[in-house]
Amino acid sequence: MGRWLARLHTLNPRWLYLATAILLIIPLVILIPMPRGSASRATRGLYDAVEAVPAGGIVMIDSSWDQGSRSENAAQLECVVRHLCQRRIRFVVTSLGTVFSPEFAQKTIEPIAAQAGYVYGRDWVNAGYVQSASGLAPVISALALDFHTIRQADVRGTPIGDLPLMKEVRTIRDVRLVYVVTYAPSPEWISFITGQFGTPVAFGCMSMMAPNYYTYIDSKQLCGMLIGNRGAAEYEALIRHPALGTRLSMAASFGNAAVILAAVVGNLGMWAARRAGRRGA
Amino acid sequence: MTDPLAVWVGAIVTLGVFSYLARDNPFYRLIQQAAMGVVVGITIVVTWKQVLQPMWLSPIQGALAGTRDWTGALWLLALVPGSLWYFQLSKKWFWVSTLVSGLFVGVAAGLAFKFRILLILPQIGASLKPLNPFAGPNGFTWEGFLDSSNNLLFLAALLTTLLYFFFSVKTENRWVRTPIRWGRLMIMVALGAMFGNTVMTRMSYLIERMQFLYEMWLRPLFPG
Amino acid sequence: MRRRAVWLITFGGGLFFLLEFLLPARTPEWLGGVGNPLTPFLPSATNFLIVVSAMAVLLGPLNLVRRYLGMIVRREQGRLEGAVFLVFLAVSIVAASCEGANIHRAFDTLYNALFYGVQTAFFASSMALLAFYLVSAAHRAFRINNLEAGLMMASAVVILLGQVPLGDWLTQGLPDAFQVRHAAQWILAVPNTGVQRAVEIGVCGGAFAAGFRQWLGIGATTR
Amino acid sequence: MQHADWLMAALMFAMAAAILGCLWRARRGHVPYVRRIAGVAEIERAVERATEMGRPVVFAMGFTDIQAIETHASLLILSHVARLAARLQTPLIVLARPGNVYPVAEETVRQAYVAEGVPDHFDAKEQVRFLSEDSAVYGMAVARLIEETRAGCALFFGAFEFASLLMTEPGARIGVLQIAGDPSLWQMPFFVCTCDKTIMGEEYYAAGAYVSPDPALRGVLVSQDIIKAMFAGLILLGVLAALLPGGAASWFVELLKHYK
Repeated sequence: MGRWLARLHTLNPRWLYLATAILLIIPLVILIPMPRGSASRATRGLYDAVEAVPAGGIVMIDSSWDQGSRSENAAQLECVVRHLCQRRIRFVVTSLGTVFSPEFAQKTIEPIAAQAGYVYGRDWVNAGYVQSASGLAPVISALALDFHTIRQADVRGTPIGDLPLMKEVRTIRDVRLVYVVTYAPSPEWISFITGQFGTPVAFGCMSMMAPNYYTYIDSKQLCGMLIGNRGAAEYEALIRHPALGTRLSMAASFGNAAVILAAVVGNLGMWAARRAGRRGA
Repeated sequence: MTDPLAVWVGAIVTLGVFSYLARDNPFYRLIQQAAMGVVVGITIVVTWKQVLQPMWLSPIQGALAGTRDWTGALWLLALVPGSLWYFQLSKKWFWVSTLVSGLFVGVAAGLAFKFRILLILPQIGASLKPLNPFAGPNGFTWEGFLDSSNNLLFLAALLTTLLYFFFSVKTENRWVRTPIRWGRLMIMVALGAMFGNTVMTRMSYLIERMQFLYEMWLRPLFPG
Repeated sequence: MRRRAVWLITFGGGLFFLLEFLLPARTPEWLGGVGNPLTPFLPSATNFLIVVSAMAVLLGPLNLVRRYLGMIVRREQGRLEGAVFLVFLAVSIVAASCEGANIHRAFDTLYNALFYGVQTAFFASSMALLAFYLVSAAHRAFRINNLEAGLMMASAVVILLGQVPLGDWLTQGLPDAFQVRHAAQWILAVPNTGVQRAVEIGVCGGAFAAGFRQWLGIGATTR
Repeated sequence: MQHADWLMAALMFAMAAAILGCLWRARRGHVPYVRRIAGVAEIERAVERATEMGRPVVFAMGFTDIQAIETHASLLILSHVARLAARLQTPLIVLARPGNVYPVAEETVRQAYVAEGVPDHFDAKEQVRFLSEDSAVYGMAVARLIEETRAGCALFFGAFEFASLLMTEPGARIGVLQIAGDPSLWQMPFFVCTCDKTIMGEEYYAAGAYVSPDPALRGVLVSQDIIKAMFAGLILLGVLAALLPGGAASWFVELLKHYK
């Protein structure tokens, strides 16, 4: 056993790469039912905030994710948009700072909105890319005061004034909730939206960034947050529509198990090698 | 996305990148440059189509054609600061570009003060957590005790971490050294949380790629 | 002279936004009850900043094009990569300009192949490479040889199990309070929150110090 | 709260006063006290150990460019390490990135050798190297160098992106003494489990100020301490006020709690 572990210690990493790839394919090929735990406080917070918006109310979604964080943000956008459609809440989508985001947002939202019978321009609008090379701070604080100055056309170039929904959205006070979904949502949203105007803000972020944001959940500066695919899976359970998040979260079980196993085996191997060395000496 | 050409190109690119694990190869570098080219190209077009055209060009056009307010023509003046950026291309005239980049530095600084104070004050208020387990409406309860213990631990983590990042105190004193040591251990627990979550994010990248390869590319190849 | 001009612009830009915040929405009646004079101009000022910053869009590309063209002309090493960059740059500008404009369907197909096939696939898979490295590093280099590393790893394992269904499955039989996802939530919400808030307070001080030095131009050489 | 209220404005002015006051004192020649950073002593020990083993010291810089303060602190530590290496006559290999940091790093090392009176021991071509602009390529090249030269110790100072693990993994495997410093906490977990000592968060800047002769850097550090003490004091007072019987000081608690 000891010698076997010691040999594992000097294994060619390529075998490990292959084993990881195979391990991660399994949950995609075979659907393994696994228990779903109750929703965390952060997920529940966002769900309750959406439930608090009356039907016909307007929510703003900032979908600023692109290829770099699609693996977690796509599911997070999908489940919230589905919930909004279930509750007949209208929404405006912006993409601050990332050029590729409007395309991803459009492709994610379009099928869900179409299925729910949402009409573009009346029930939802994709306002497109907002340049923010100068930093998010001035853009967010101006967006809160006057939406129409900062975005004058939607993603396809239609003037904002021609869209019926946008006639009702001038300042941040016309919006009931702001949901920011991207790799690492900027705390600027908290300061300049919740801090200055009191409109609740919720985040959807990569798991990696979540520990950082817990301090805002604790201080109630964020009304809710979806953390990685786990957050999306919990949300999907709340709206009773398991989809992408549930699937990816299940697959993540295998990924995490792979890392834990590798670390345990590695430490055991080192320990065995050290003991064998001591015996040899 | 379901475009067969896009799927096939995507699959080849993905496998090409993964081939880097087997050995360093030129294909990876070429694909990287191609992707950079696409990023830069699309950025230029999107910035034009979604920012400069509606926000800069159409007011000018409208003003010149008389369909919009004449003040739109003033946007032509924006070309002056806008063109200053390009002095960065010359070593000698680089300083001219600082006239415009300096403006953005100032704006960022001015807004940073507002941003930070608005962000930090609610957190100071939220840190004033009740510590007394007897203070609840029903006197002492186990839930209340548990909450106060958690609040105490939270405050200990907050204050010892602050002390750990305090550099102008003398550390010879045991009363200072022990909390600093505790601070470092608390930071380690938080780092563990960040670590676990970082691992999850990195794994999600791989899962997403596997899902793409399997569901978009392989499965449609073998229907049934 | 030059430095002073730049400094004046920097100072003015910051002053506008700072004063807008510091002045009240409306002065008290005994001071005339005037509204904040700067707030109405904030959206237009930002609009100007957006347009001017968007005008820098060609700066990076021009730099790259200049460098790669130079490489090709001088027949330096790496010119093949440079050429690939330039070709894809040109093709994607054409494809992105013509996409969605109903010129020809071929442009849409080409755009999709570039956007999803090349760009998305490349960046997503090069990030995925990190997952492979992570597993191999976990196996070969994550050594628990002191208290600190042990504490960190223990906390990480709880998080790793508590955030996925696997953890729920493993602790299924235990009473609710002992389920691993609660332990994970506890770590995130109690010790982690305390540490993150302390870091946040430190960052606040750092941001003020850096901001002041930039805004007032003190010791500008260090930043 | 669209505009500042009196408490916000007062706190902002207090912070400004702390910063400007400390800088003003530093300019007048007052050198404030900064405690010894444990990591810095560890670096000195590591370089000494490498000397005893007769193996080179490898110093890798982060990805930020020359204007960033992260780079500035990294250069300060580099200067310290270079002087130590020059004094002990230990070979030092510096890996610099981005392109605009490279010449500055070379100059920093040269000046350290001059200051120690051994300018001819400095070999620019061999000692300061530029590997790549690309994070992943840089990380792997650093790792390969540590492995090939069987470094006595490896020091990583700067802001490192995801490349941290690529750099430190082989060194950890073959048992090289490694010390890492990074101003952000994101890469720290990887450094903690592959390095022997870590310098994290603000400690990183403090280490730079500690080894630097510039009093202004220490002044800024002290001003940040004052700001932290201010907030810590508000929290402590608030917690104590809430503990007072009968809500005697509840106005103070309410004052701090009404921000949202």
